[in-house]
Amino acid sequence: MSAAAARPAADPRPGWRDRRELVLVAVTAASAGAVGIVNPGFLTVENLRFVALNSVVLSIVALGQTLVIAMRGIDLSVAPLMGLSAMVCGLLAQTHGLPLWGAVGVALAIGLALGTLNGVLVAALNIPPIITTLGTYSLFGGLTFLYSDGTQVDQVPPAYAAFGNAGPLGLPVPTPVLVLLLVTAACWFALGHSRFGRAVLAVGNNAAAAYNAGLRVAVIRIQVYALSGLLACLGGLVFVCYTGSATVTTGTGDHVELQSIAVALVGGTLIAGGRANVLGTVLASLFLSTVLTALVFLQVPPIWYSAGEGLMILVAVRGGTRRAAGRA
Amino acid sequence: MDMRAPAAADAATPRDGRRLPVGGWELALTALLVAVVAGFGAAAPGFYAGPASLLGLTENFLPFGLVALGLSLVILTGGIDLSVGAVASLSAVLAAQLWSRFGVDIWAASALGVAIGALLGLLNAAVILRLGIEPLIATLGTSFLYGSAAVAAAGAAPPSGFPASFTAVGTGTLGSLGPLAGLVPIQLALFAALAVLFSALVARSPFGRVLVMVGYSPDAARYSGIRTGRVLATAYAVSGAMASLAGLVLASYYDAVRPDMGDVLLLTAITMVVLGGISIFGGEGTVAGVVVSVLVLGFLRQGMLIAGFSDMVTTMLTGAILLASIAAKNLFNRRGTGLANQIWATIRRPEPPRANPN
Amino acid sequence: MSAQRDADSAMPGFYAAQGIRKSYGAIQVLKGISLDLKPGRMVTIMGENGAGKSTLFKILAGQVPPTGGTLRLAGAPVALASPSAAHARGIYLVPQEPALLPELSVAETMFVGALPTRGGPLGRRVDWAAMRARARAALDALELPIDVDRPARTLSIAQQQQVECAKALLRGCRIILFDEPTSPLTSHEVEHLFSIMRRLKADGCTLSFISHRMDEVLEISDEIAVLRDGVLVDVVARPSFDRARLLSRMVGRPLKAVPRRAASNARDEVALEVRGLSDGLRFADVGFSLRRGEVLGLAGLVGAGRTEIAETVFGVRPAAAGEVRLGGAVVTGLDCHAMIRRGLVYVPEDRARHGAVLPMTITENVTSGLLDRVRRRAGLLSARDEARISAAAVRDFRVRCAGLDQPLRELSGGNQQKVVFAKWMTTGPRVAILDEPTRGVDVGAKEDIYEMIDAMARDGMALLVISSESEELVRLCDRILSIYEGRVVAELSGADISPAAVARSYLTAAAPSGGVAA
Amino acid sequence: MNRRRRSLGGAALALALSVSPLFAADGAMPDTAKRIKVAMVPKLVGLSVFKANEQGAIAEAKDLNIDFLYTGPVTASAQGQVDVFNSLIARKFDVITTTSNNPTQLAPSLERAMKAGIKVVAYDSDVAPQARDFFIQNTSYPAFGKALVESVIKYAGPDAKIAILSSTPDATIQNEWIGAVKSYLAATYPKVQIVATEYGQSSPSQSLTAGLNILQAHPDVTGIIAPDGAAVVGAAAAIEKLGKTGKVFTTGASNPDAVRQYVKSGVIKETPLWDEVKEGRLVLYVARLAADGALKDNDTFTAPGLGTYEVKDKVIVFSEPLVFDASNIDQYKF
Repeated sequence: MSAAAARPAADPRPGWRDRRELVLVAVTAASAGAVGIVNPGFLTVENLRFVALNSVVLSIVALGQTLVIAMRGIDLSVAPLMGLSAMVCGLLAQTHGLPLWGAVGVALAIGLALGTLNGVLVAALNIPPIITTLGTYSLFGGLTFLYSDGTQVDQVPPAYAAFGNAGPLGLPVPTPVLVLLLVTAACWFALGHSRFGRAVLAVGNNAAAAYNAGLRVAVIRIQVYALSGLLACLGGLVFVCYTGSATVTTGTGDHVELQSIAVALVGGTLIAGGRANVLGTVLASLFLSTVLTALVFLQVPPIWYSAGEGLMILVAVRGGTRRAAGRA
Repeated sequence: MDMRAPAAADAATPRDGRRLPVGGWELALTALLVAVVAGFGAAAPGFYAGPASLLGLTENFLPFGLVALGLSLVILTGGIDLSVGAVASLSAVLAAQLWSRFGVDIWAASALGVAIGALLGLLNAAVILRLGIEPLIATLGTSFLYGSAAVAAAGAAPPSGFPASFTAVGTGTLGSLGPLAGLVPIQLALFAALAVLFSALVARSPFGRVLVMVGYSPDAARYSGIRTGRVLATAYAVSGAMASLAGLVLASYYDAVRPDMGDVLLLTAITMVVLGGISIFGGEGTVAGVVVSVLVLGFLRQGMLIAGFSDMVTTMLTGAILLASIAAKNLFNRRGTGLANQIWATIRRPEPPRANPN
Repeated sequence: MSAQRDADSAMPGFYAAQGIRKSYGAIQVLKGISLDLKPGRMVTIMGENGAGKSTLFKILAGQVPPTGGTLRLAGAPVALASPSAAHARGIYLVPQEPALLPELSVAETMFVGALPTRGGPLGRRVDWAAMRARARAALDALELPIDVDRPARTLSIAQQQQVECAKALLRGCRIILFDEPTSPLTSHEVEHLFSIMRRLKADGCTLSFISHRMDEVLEISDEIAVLRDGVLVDVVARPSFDRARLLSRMVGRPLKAVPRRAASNARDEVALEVRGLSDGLRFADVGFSLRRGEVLGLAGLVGAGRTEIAETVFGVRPAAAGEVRLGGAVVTGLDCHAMIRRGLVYVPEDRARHGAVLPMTITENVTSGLLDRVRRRAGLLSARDEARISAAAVRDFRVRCAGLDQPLRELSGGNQQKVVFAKWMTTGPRVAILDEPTRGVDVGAKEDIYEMIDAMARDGMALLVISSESEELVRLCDRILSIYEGRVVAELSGADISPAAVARSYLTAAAPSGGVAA
Repeated sequence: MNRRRRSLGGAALALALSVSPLFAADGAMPDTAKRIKVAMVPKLVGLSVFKANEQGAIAEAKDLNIDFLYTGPVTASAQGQVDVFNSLIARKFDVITTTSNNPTQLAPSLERAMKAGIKVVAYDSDVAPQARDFFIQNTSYPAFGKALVESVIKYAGPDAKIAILSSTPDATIQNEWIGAVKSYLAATYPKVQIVATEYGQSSPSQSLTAGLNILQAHPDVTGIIAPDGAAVVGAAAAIEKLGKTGKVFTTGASNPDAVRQYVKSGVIKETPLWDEVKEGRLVLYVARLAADGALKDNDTFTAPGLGTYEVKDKVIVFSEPLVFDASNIDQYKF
């Protein structure tokens, strides 16, 4: 403790290396530019539009994950939740013609209910988050299976497809991108400028101190897991609208839980909690989408795609660790 | 006062909790195991068709147990290894390719495979220690890398059709050792031997002692002169070696390799370790608990499948058991702060001794 | 008591505990405490470790519910369901080491749980400008020059406490409790804290604090309450303070005068020699030699670099320059694993973090110092041999415990420390570094530990003792080095050694350079 | 819920079969006296094509006095299938029918089943020959390869640049088909160039991403051969999203329900498959024959309502490819 007492005060102002958003924008632009030189097709508006669209679902889910990690938790169950929402909404639409607004309601209700379950298990029963969500990972995956009875969603009503691909009111920007912008703005405002979000960060910094400061830590935990569930299910709905498909392994098959953690961390959120970067998460997801698309344009054999992802995680997190190391 | 003089053992030789690594948790799990086996034996026709078939069921899940044993060491240090699945695939694929493309003897190739697994584990440790990255993230990253490498190494037609002596590991019994031994699958014998080894390792070996110490308190371990980096590296290497052993047993069991064959191992193995009573925060828990939990979850799954439940229902039940057991454990654990825990404490423990000067 | 008291007790800021009891299971920690805290007065709580001081404070601050008894605020009974309920009633507990919110700014940590907001187009949002301005104002009011935009992780412990005081005022709390605030502080920092306390007192705040340091207590208190075994055994008001009486009340028996050690056991043979040692950061050019049987003290302010010197010698912290010789052989740069094998051991200051593994058993802790010496069978540790070593250690070091497999965390601080001693001394070291060997140890066990240290020296062990208590160094050491800001500034030996001389040796070094880092 | 859509209407419309039902009297005949237990284990339970097999199998089971069970893993994993086989062995099923995720990994478990007296009938995707009694091949590989090529090249032209979007690099049946596609191309359309091969991991969404990537990275591609149910859906969705309908053509191996919208919108002009519902019926018929021991390694038999089939070295070819297009797709619901 004597070491802490006399540690020289660090410069409180963030240097450029701390502006993770800028770094991500720079590397994304640089990689896109580099690929564009090799294959100009990469830089077409059409392609860039899809690079962005492809990142939307992961971004939405990862924003929920960002909130959870900011609170020093982790949510592995986002993947099956996303799948469950995609499956339930998709099947209801496909077989019962559920209108789109109804699907939005269904998705959000599922997310809130099951996310709250995660929160209660963590906050009230004191089960470590990684174990809680490992358990609910199996549970929610099972629910998807039981509900679908092995069928799949392979076509969605035109309203859904339009929602997933076109812009509203003839706007050139696809709706999923607008949804993402909205969610990002909401998360950015919440974490940066609302009492709730600051409380989340306080819990992530030091739950005991937050409790002593009068924050209802258990309630905040439950709310954050509920939000994470909500966003995972919103992601599932956007997924089923965008791709027009859902299977029993939607979400889990693509390891969305791991990808969402990865982009949150690459985006600059600390795994130890207490610091989050909403914009960074979205940009990291965009970066991932850029890199994965670029690999195709560069004709890299597909088997190495996931290796690229792994390297990206290690390099980015390594950059973040060095600066966090000063923290006792 | 000469502190170095050997003193006779205290007259009232105190019991040593770690000599017999069995506590309430392990006993509860054992009861659950008995209930599962007896329950399915009675209710699911085909589950019990003689001792040989019952023991034979273990062939279907013991590779998970092998991974769980290795993973136990890592989790005891307070770390985690998400790369076990990819390590299992990669090392099994590499061993199989050594055998099929380069004509290496299958047993030599297997030995090399285990060595490769240990090396991959060491690489994990290097990423964690040298780059200072949290184990969760480090092994997440390396699992992507190893997975890609496994796909690349496997090619379009991964090797299959191993020599019969090799496939016997996955599906054969110890029949040649006598009629009774014929009941015992080779996998089970392998697992039992390793279970005893790991149990002794953790409970009574110098390595196990420092492992637990590092798990409880890395700082205190370091100040006690323990080279914590080496301990961690060893734990991750053993985890890697055990994962690759599991991969090889799977290869033998399926008589083939695939680059994604290890993927299923991870979540189940973590569940086994945690249900076995090893704390995700490190230090606490026994290998005996993990061994029993491997059997509980394994027989449960086999029983459910034989009773006609689908794969997914079985997985759901596993998840529910994990949550319920950890919740129950939290309520009653001495270290917990829950209400039930306090009640439990007053019932169970006399007043802890306080050292007040008279 | 009577009418006057009744009238007083209705005053705002008059906070009274009446018959407060607290049990954990079958253990009674507080057995009916009645205590009055009054506006404009500082009431100090003294008592041995385990007397129930911290528990009492936690109850007063709403962190722990009492098992029985009543709390009265300005005469009316109050029930405090949580710390925030206490804050709402103006009661604030400043913890010894305030819990950090490392990634948040100083201003935000002051307002956490009560961030100011303003309306905006998107609904209510945190009013950062107002928050910063108010935080700055609160710090200015206490004349604390701390930048409110700094991340909280960059604050020193003293600064964290200062911020906590400002925080209490910000929340309108005028009943402020300090749980042992001074022990991690340097004496300059203590002075600063006291000046804040005096200012608060003059301002009419109700104050109370816990301390072990008699000099401090006598300096700052208006009233002293002594707790022993959960019972309030004495309350004395200012003019009638009496050091000896307080001490005897605390321990429940008259205390012998602290003796100066009788005779040196030092032999000629040099066991440890340090030359020009620097770590390039916290200390520089430190040199000394330590002979067998000698007890060398390191005196200085907390934060002077003494622990860092010890850790560097021991090998858990890298050296930038200099040389360490152990029994004549150069051992600079070796890690502590190698040092232990060469007979150098270190009893660290932070027992819970570095010294012992509290969830592990006594036996496991005792043998963890050097597992090599435990006999093996087939590569496994012999349980019998371990039990033998552990039993001998428990006996020789007078550890009071229920059994050898009792987890260490169930023992009192003093007994834990004895186990840590046993862990190292049973490895047969030639040199031992003892860093604050009696920190968190009650008075009775303290004396045991002193006797053990004497015995070790008699056995020819070379000992380096770091202590912030001058009396302790005087009691134990043959020779004392004074460390100030990472440098040896004085050496005392023989008849020169006295508590006053020890304190003077580093404080005079402090004086010329002006203010020590705040 | 999918069951509601079950209809045998499509199956009733007989196809032109390679073998006409003339020699029915010679063939093996089932003996339906004894009730038997037959399990159908698809690659995974979540795919509509396999549900279509189940649909046919359930209908046939009634007529053949069979206790029928449709079960399988949730993900397309050989391990999951083996778990299911093991449980079926323990439950003493008479016949296991399966389409394999991996021919070699399933073999030991199926061989154990055969040792326990259980008949094994593989369909769709084969297992190692020693691990099954019979194999029902959907269509012959060269025929299917030809159908795949024709249904794209007809529209994209004989000098088109095309891409292949498959499931995984080691998927047996896909690799057989891709091999057949390549040899047919070499022989018939030597000017056609395959410029990219990507994999969608049998996931519609990953196939979509892969499809988008192919089209963006290779703007001159005018045809995508996607011989996998998920892959063709992904490729079609990608073409539609990029507004390249009518400029790029795709084809694959998908059930009509999954591609109906794309066939109608013209993204897919033609896509070959076979009648999955009927195939399910045939699987059960062969299962019954196998259980009765009535079928020899080389044999012929006539299944009522299905046609006459020839067994050649334990392999039965189910049918010629059935090519769906806008004119006929509504006759098939599966």
